[in-house]
Amino acid sequence: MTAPARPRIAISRPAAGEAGRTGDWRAKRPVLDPAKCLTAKRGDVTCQICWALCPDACITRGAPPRVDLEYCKGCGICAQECPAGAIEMEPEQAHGVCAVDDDGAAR
Amino acid sequence: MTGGRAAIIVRMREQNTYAIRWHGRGGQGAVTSAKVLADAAFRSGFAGVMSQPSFGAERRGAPVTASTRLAREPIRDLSQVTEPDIVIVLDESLVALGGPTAGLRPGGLVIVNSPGSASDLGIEDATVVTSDVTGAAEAADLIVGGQPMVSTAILGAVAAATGLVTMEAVEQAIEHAFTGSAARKNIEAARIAFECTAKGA
Amino acid sequence: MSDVTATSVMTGNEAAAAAARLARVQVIAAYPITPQSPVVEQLSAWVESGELDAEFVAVESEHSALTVCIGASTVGARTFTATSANGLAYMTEQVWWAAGARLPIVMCIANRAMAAPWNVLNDQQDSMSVRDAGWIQLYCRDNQEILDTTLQAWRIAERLQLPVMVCYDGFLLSHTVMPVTVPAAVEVDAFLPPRAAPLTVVDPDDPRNIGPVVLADTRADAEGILRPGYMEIRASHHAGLLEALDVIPEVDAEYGAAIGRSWGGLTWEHMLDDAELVLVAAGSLATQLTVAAETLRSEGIKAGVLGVRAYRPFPVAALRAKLAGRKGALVFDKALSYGYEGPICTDLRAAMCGEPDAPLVWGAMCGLGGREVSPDQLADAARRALADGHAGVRDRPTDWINLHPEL
Amino acid sequence: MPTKILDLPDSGFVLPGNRACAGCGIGIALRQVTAALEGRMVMTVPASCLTVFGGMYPISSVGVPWVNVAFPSTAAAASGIAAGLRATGRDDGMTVLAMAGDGGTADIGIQALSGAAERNEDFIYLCYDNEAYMNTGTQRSGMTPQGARTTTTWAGKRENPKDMPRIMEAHGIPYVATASAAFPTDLFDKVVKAKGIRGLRYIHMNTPCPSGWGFDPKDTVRLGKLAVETGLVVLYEVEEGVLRLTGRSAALARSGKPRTPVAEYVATQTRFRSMAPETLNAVQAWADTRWEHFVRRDAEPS
Repeated sequence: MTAPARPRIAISRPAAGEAGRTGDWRAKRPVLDPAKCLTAKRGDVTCQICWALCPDACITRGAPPRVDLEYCKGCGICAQECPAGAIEMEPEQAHGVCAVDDDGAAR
Repeated sequence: MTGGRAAIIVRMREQNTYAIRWHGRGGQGAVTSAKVLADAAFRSGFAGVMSQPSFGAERRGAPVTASTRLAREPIRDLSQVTEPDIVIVLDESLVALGGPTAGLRPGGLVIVNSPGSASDLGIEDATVVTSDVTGAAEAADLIVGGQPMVSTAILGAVAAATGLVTMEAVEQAIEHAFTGSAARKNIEAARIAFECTAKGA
Repeated sequence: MSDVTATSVMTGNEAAAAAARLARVQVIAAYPITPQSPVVEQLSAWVESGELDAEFVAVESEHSALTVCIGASTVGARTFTATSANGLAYMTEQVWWAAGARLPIVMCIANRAMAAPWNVLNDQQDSMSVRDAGWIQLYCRDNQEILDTTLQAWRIAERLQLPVMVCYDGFLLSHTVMPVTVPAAVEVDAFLPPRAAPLTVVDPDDPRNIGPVVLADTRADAEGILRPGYMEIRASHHAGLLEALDVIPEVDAEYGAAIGRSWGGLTWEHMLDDAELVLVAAGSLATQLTVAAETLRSEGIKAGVLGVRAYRPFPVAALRAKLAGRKGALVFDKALSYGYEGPICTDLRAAMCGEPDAPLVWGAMCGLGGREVSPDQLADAARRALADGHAGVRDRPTDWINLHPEL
Repeated sequence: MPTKILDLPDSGFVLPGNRACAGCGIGIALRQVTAALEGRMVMTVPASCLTVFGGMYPISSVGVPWVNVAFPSTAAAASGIAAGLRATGRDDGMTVLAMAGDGGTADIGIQALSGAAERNEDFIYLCYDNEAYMNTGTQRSGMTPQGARTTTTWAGKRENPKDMPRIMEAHGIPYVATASAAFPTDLFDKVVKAKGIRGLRYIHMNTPCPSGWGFDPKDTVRLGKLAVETGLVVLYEVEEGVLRLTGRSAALARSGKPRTPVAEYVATQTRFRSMAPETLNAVQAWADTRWEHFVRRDAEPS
């Protein structure tokens, strides 16, 4: 095979999901409780700390803010920093089928 | 446990080489798993062992793969395993993405870190073994940076499901790779996973 | 710059600087190193005086000199730098980057010996050592050719989106005066129009990421269209160098039509027609070989000279055509691949390998670190090679000229 | 008036689904940096975590012009880009932003950066300091704090980090600031201010790294804030030689309340797990001295 004569250079165009659906990376998902979220309670845009601190640009501003679960990696910063404690990180998957008995033996 | 699995292992023994592919996520330690398994296999009598990562810049959480080959003779093929006899999945969510079953030899063996049952994974034309390796790591208090570390624990499941390496060799290999309390916890996690994984041929 | 063509006596460095000015270069970045320094001293003076409308970036190292050119060339500016020896070695990382990024930068190399030990005099070890980096390399035989080749270099570079090194021998040309005809600005402007749009796109309204990580394999873009992997990009780079085998002579001919001088394209020759023994070299050494060849002719030896102007791409077809049917070719290198032989010698042997009427190819080493070599010594080397050829010597080692091995 | 979170623009230059680790501080910061410059910018980035963040060919994760360059060359590349834009008449309204990690800034890149600063080149240089070579697996850098274990300082680094902002200040450039990825509004304001200044503007940004420092990704912001509370990271800006504490550091200084002990900060990260008590004392003393220095300078009449 011969080499192409047209000059090829590496030059990328922007698009979401360069690393794929990074929501797959997530072990825990953020779940917002509208009863606690300041913005949701007031019904207008206030606070927005979760939006400002999301490193993945996965939270849309609003009342309440919305999380893009297709790309959210589940870091949990939003839950940690929410001043109202309105976001819980819930496991994507339950474990514990193989637990250890009190005597240390596996069952 | 099943005649099917025994047949796979027998066939692989006949061909005298085992191609294993690992699937994990960045930060889960698939590369470490692959290295320690190679060491354990060497200690179990394989003259030819090879483990290599797929080189990239994968970050914590991103899908990663690694390749292991075990044989009675020295290994000369350093290409990535694309047609595995055995697939080991550290993170169940990867199964749905299709990577683990790509190129899997018909009737191959798939070992998945999952608390659920094998039949729920929807993998066809393969023998599937599940093991709650994350649960084992949690039970051994093997938690780093808030995450249960499954990289060594899964070796117990691999030893149980394949019979290719002895648990004793796995423990020696872990001891070689880690020190002090880290080694102790890793061995404990692997032992728990070994105990609660269905035994293969 | 003058509106009329004028001839004056100048050094090789001054000829290079004059070419950069005539080319209306937009960004110059350089760091001093002997024997290149006068090039950028001259350019900085012209920028300060307003005679040259360009950005002059007085960087803190050669690595940064070429990096500034890379940055400026990426956003579309015509750029120039110059260096020598350790300066070239220090910027080597960026030499690769500039070529891999397909940036039409022109860099003059005043060829100088590599340290250690320190030596500021001429050989060609510096540029020969980066021959594999993906630049076009042209070697000049005199100061006129330096000026003309430097002007041609931008034309070649911007046509192929590849950087060009214009190499000339330190001191032997860089600091030696001789008459040089400087073409009128209007003629050069016609030959070398402003740089067209670059391959790179630097536009906030069409944002792109230039030179990111490229995987080994091909990969689809967001629209699902398969894009090249690293190897396809390198293959395209190689194809660009090979295309230069056509473009270099074309541009040389275009320059001839516009300015009135051409330099032979890929190679040049002297008394080659009926030559049985061909003396091969690059740069000013080849000019000296013409004197040696004439001496040999006076003794009845049918000698001729083949000058290598383009070393990368290596003009395989041209060399084969010129050397077919000759009895012997003696290659004089001013650089060495330590543990093997001179680089031009190796390349020529490889080019001739398997050719049905290939001459015997011999190698000679000379002029390292500025060691004087006279036309008589070159002729002596030719006589020794011929004698060995007649005696049927097979594995003839590289002949080190004017060496005192006992010391 | 400092910008409030609700006033931050919703710019969208940083795209989701990028290759950064979960909880990476760079993402928080880069959103504000690109927003502050309104995308009218050319970024230049050396080999670093940010290269990976930017994405692999042919897809980019950030919607601004971005020029990748070799590791030591960030500031020289930015000089060249700025010169090239001027020479081609495209510099109007465009900011050149060089963004490099701590190794690319304080170690391999310091020569080019110092040269550019001495020439007062016209660009913003933002160092995202995650305190080690994170892209290559957490090897020590000149910015790694004393006592931190890295893969080349298994027993903990023996030396204090370079004081990079003060090194830059010594070049006499028009603007030097520190920032933290955990304080996006403070960072936003500093980048906006820097945008309006000509010459070399240097911003040094503390950037917590979950995988390299050894903490749960949810704590990136918490630990970034904690670093400021201890005084290990001091938020300030220097204009024409006059230093002013900003944001939380200014509030901390005004409050007169004691800073959080360094011990509380180091206890949160596995990299400090085997830190000896005397090392901790030394780091506390180092932080105290630095804090007093900055508070004193902040109080000086301008």
